[in-house]
Amino acid sequence: MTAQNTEPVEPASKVELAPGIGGGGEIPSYDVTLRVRRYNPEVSDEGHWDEFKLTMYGTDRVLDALHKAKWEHDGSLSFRRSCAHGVCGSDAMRINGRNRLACKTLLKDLDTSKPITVEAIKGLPVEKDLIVDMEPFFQSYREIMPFLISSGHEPTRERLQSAEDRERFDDTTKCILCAACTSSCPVFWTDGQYFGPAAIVNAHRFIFDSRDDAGDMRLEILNDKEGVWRCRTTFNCTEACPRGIQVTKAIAEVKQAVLNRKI
Amino acid sequence: MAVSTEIQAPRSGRIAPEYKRHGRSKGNFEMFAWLFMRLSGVVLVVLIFGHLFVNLMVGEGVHAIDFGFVGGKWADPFWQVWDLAMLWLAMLHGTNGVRTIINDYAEKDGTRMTLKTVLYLASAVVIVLGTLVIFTFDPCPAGAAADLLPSFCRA
Amino acid sequence: MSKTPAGTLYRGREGMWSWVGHRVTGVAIFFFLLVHVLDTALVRVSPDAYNAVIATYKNPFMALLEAGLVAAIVFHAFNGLRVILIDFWKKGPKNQAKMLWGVVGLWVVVMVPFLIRHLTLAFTGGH
Amino acid sequence: MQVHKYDVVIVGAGGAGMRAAIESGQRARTAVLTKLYPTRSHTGAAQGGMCAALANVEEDNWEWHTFDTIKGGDYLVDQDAAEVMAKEAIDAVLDLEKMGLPFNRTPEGKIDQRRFGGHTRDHGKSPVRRACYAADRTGHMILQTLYQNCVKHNVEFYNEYYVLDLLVLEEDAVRADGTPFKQKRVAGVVSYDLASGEIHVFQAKSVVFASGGVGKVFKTTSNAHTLTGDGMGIAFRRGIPLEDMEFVQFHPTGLAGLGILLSEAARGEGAILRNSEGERFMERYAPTIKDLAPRDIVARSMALEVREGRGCGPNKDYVLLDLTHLEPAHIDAKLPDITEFARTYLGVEPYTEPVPVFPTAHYAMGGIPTNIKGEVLQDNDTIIPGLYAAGEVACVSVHGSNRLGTNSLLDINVFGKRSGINAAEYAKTADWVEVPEDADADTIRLVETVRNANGTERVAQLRKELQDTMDANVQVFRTEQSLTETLNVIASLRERYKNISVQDKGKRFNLDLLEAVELGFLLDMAQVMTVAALHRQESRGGHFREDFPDRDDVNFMKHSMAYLDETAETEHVAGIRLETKPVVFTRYEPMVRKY
Ligand SMILES: Cc1cc2nc3c(=O)[nH]c(=O)nc-3n(C[C@H](O)[C@H](O)[C@H](O)COP(=O)(O)OP(=O)(O)OC[C@H]3O[C@@H](n4cnc5c(N)ncnc54)[C@H](O)[C@@H]3O)c2cc1C
Ligand code: HEM
Ligand code: SF4
Ligand code: F3S
Ligand code: FES
Repeated sequence: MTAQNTEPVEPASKVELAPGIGGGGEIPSYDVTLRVRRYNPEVSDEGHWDEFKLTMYGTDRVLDALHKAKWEHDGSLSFRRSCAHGVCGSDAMRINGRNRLACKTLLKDLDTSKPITVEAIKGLPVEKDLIVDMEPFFQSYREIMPFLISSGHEPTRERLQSAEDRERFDDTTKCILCAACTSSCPVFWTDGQYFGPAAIVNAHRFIFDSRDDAGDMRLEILNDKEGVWRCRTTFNCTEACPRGIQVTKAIAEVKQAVLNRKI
Repeated sequence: MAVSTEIQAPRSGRIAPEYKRHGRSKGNFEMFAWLFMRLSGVVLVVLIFGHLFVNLMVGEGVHAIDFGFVGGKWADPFWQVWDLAMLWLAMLHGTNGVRTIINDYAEKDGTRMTLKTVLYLASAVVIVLGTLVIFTFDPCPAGAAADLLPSFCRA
Repeated sequence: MSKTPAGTLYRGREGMWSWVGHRVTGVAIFFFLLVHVLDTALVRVSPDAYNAVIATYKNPFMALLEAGLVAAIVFHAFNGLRVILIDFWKKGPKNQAKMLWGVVGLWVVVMVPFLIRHLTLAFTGGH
Repeated sequence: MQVHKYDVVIVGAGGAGMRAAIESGQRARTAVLTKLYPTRSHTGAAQGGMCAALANVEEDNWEWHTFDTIKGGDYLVDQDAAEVMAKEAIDAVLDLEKMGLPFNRTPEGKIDQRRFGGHTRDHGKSPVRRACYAADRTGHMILQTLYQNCVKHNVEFYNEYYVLDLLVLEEDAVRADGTPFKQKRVAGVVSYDLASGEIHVFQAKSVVFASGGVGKVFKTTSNAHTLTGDGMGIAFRRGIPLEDMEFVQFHPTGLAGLGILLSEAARGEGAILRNSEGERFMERYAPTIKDLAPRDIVARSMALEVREGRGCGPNKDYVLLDLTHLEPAHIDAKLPDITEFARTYLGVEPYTEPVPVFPTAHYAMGGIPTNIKGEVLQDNDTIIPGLYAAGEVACVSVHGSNRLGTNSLLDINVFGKRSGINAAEYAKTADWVEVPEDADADTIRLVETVRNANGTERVAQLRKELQDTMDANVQVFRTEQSLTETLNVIASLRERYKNISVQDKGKRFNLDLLEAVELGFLLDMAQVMTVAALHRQESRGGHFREDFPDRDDVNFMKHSMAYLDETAETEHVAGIRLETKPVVFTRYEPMVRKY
């Protein structure tokens, strides 16, 4: 960098703003058709598609469209959501055929000339509309003992860990347990017994944590016939992960860790 | 503790697909199977490409294949070992691959068992038969028309 | 208990479709192999029997089938190597999509000369 | 009526609830009832850090931390509580580390610390590195780590169980000085199972409220859709007072219209705020430090620009955060997250376009009053045996009138732990309080009334109108007129609320119904907030009255306590009684708050 770049230049007190930013201009609005896969066993055992024609604005997200449909058209439309900015993991769903978070998917990034299809994630039992039973998912998560286990007596202060050791498992600490990955996995769809990428990601987070002493136990668990070996490297999980976690890579690392331990 | 009520733990019984993972699978079978797929895969690339090349590309290609061609090849222990290795590796690799697929898609335990039994039987038969053929093969069977046989039979 | 309403096809990308391809070709090759070992076993019965069966293979239709089979094997083989690289090479997972295009490229490179030779031989007839 | 029996029932599985559950779960039979799956709680959204005077990177001690907290809260802080929190902060962080939280590390491998607004060495001499952090995901890591440890200790969760009522009985009792009074006793809670629509009663010796904040009374908020003040509302409806409800923290830079937080670091790196005329307006309000003035001043200045018609956008309702003069490389290196938020959510490219921002409702300083043991108070000094509260729902009060950044994640850990331990210890010796025959009657009535509501008003519409008025009138600027106007609007909304329609009549996952119930809590809380704000004729911390711009220690150096009382009337609002509670002073005398 040159010297003049290191000192931030004092910006002007007043600048010309591009038209449309400074006010006055309308936020662009557009019409979208939302096709939602509805299912309510209280009413019928059959699912069906519902279409909502909605006028949406500028940077509205799929979640906003769902809200609009629910709040202005059909209050019985059911879906989970909370944080609305991609950090809580409530609203993983299948948007135009792929798993995404509704709150992180802008309508304008989708092709709004065609209906936008929204369905529940695959492989977990649908309870109502876009709501699935998450229990099998969390069951797999709990199975891999997702907590720090350390032998030896507790130090009085914190355990030491080098910055590199901390970096080693950084990627997999980002998981928000949204299930976008597991429910995008063709192997998980088959019989639902596969542990699934999310459980492996969370095991990875501890297996590669230098403070943890139970890596072997977790590797043993994932050496199960429903464990890592069922992964067929289809990468749907990696592509679905809203946190950008390199899921398949984490799984590969766990596979190698099991191999190294056994051989 | 005085708990008088009969209510299930949260969400229990509502779990579906039913959670059937109790009881760890024994040993490292899946791991070795996985490893075998990769190792055999690498070797098979060489074996199969060699096989295809010699059979389909060299000389007259596919048209050259007849009893004489095969006989000629298997008179050489090199090709015997080659084809034997290819047979075993490909069959084991393929059988394990199909086993995986059956595990994936056959959901009922019964179906799974049946399909796998059929698979293992078929594979066993083919492997045994193939092995026998390669080892007990006589390139110059008595009584066969000489022009069908590999050239060295006439010698 | 509750049944999952049928939905649309999952729109997977390179990784998923290559896996579908790998699986389909794998099964196809397996069944071919079963037949192939059996027909080859005829050499043990008699040269005539073997040649008779092999002769029925020597027509344009079978040549096309053979070409398909080779195409399947070549894809399966190259993609298998890709999968192995994903498993064992540090940068494999990151480059999986690129490697798939590599597989497809190699597949074309191998298949074009093979098809030219195989199909000309098949249709112009040897012997 | 289905009755479950637990020693301890915890309402809410955010940071505070799970920290309590970890302690309580190891000591007594504990159930955690939560309307969200635990990992969906909004604690996970916190970014910055959690402070403790670990002195890992530079000299620091808990006494300085106490001072900063008290000064930051504009002296409305109960100093005994602040002392407890600052002292126990160190263990709170170390506990989390031992539970597995992946903190960022110093080169020596210790927990790294960084600076944060208002945290200083030696009583304001210079900024100090006190915030422990895990990248910009500290809240996420805390939430995950606590959940992991709940899994480890086999804590029983009842996920998607909405607590809608608290079972409190009143007994005649006499005070030490001989005066008779009604002692409240807690018997349990009543909850609604989202999946089945069934009502479940949980009998418990101890109940811990940890149900988080109430940000959704505002339109622009960094809070989740689900933060609707249920816990506060339930307590209030059962005659428990709410303390200091007028104090809400507004963070200056939330993404306009969305409220998603953009950290202060942006302005630290040189970003500036502009109005519709392209003017760097902070030059007028704070000529020397300009855009880096304290949060409340910046927030107020922004609101003023918009109020005076210099807002941007079609509705002229936001200002712009301009980063375009910064090098893209510099932005990438220092502000990757913020820029990602701007791109994802507003479709704005911060390299070339200014980002629309507006103050966003961030944190409720007030809540259910507790003492430093986490015990809930039914008046200024009578505890309700067995009832505890912790986290944003509670008011201990460590934040006074303005919370310092990173003190909330600390609060939930320190007081979550304390209330968990105390609740379990209490349950060991206490007797069950009999659950009344008709314990679930009120809840069934509430739910069924809403389910059968066939009126003409849409819940979403009422909520929107409420949020719009709250944003317009009870935000960073408040005047007698704006607050009175809001009370009128709320009164009419409450009237219209009686005529709502709920379309989903089913039992299964009926979120339509629950949104209507939540709106009921929002309306109650908005009213309490506004009444308290109208009553407090001074400006202090997060509460700024244009008509009373100065702090008034003579008349208002005390907590406000709002009670539901049919017979009372405050500021022309029937049903609310406003009292005060003295602030606890230990060693710091109020001074002018100046940095
Ligand atoms: C964007 C953002 C950034 C922040 N950054 C920081 C920071 O850097 N540092 C800091 O110290 N603080 C920060 N805060 C503040 C801090 O994160 C919160 O105040 C704190 O996490 C609140 O925790 P809690 O446990 O009280 O509530 P929450 O985490 O909100 O949990 C509430 C729980 O209650 C449950 N619940 C609610 N209602 C009911 C009901 N009726 N029945 C049953 N369960 C119910 C919910 O399911 C949930 O589990 C930030 C806040 C926000 C919004
Ligand atoms: C030419 C060299 C070959 C290579 C490099 C190769 C490689 C591989 C690899 C690495 C796998 C594992 C894929 C995974 O785990 O996701 C695999 C699977 C499989 N292979 Fe091969 N293979 C070859 C030849 C064969 C042959 C000859 C057959 C048939 C007999 C075959 C049938 C299968 C089957 C059925 C599967 C299972 C597919 C699945 O589970 O999706 N392969 N192959
Ligand atoms: S790994 Fe990614 S996709 Fe999977 S649960 Fe975690 S955050 Fe969601
Ligand atoms: S989608 Fe499934 S197959 Fe493996 S790479 Fe991901 S877990
Ligand atoms: S609502 Fe929280 S992730 Fe989408």
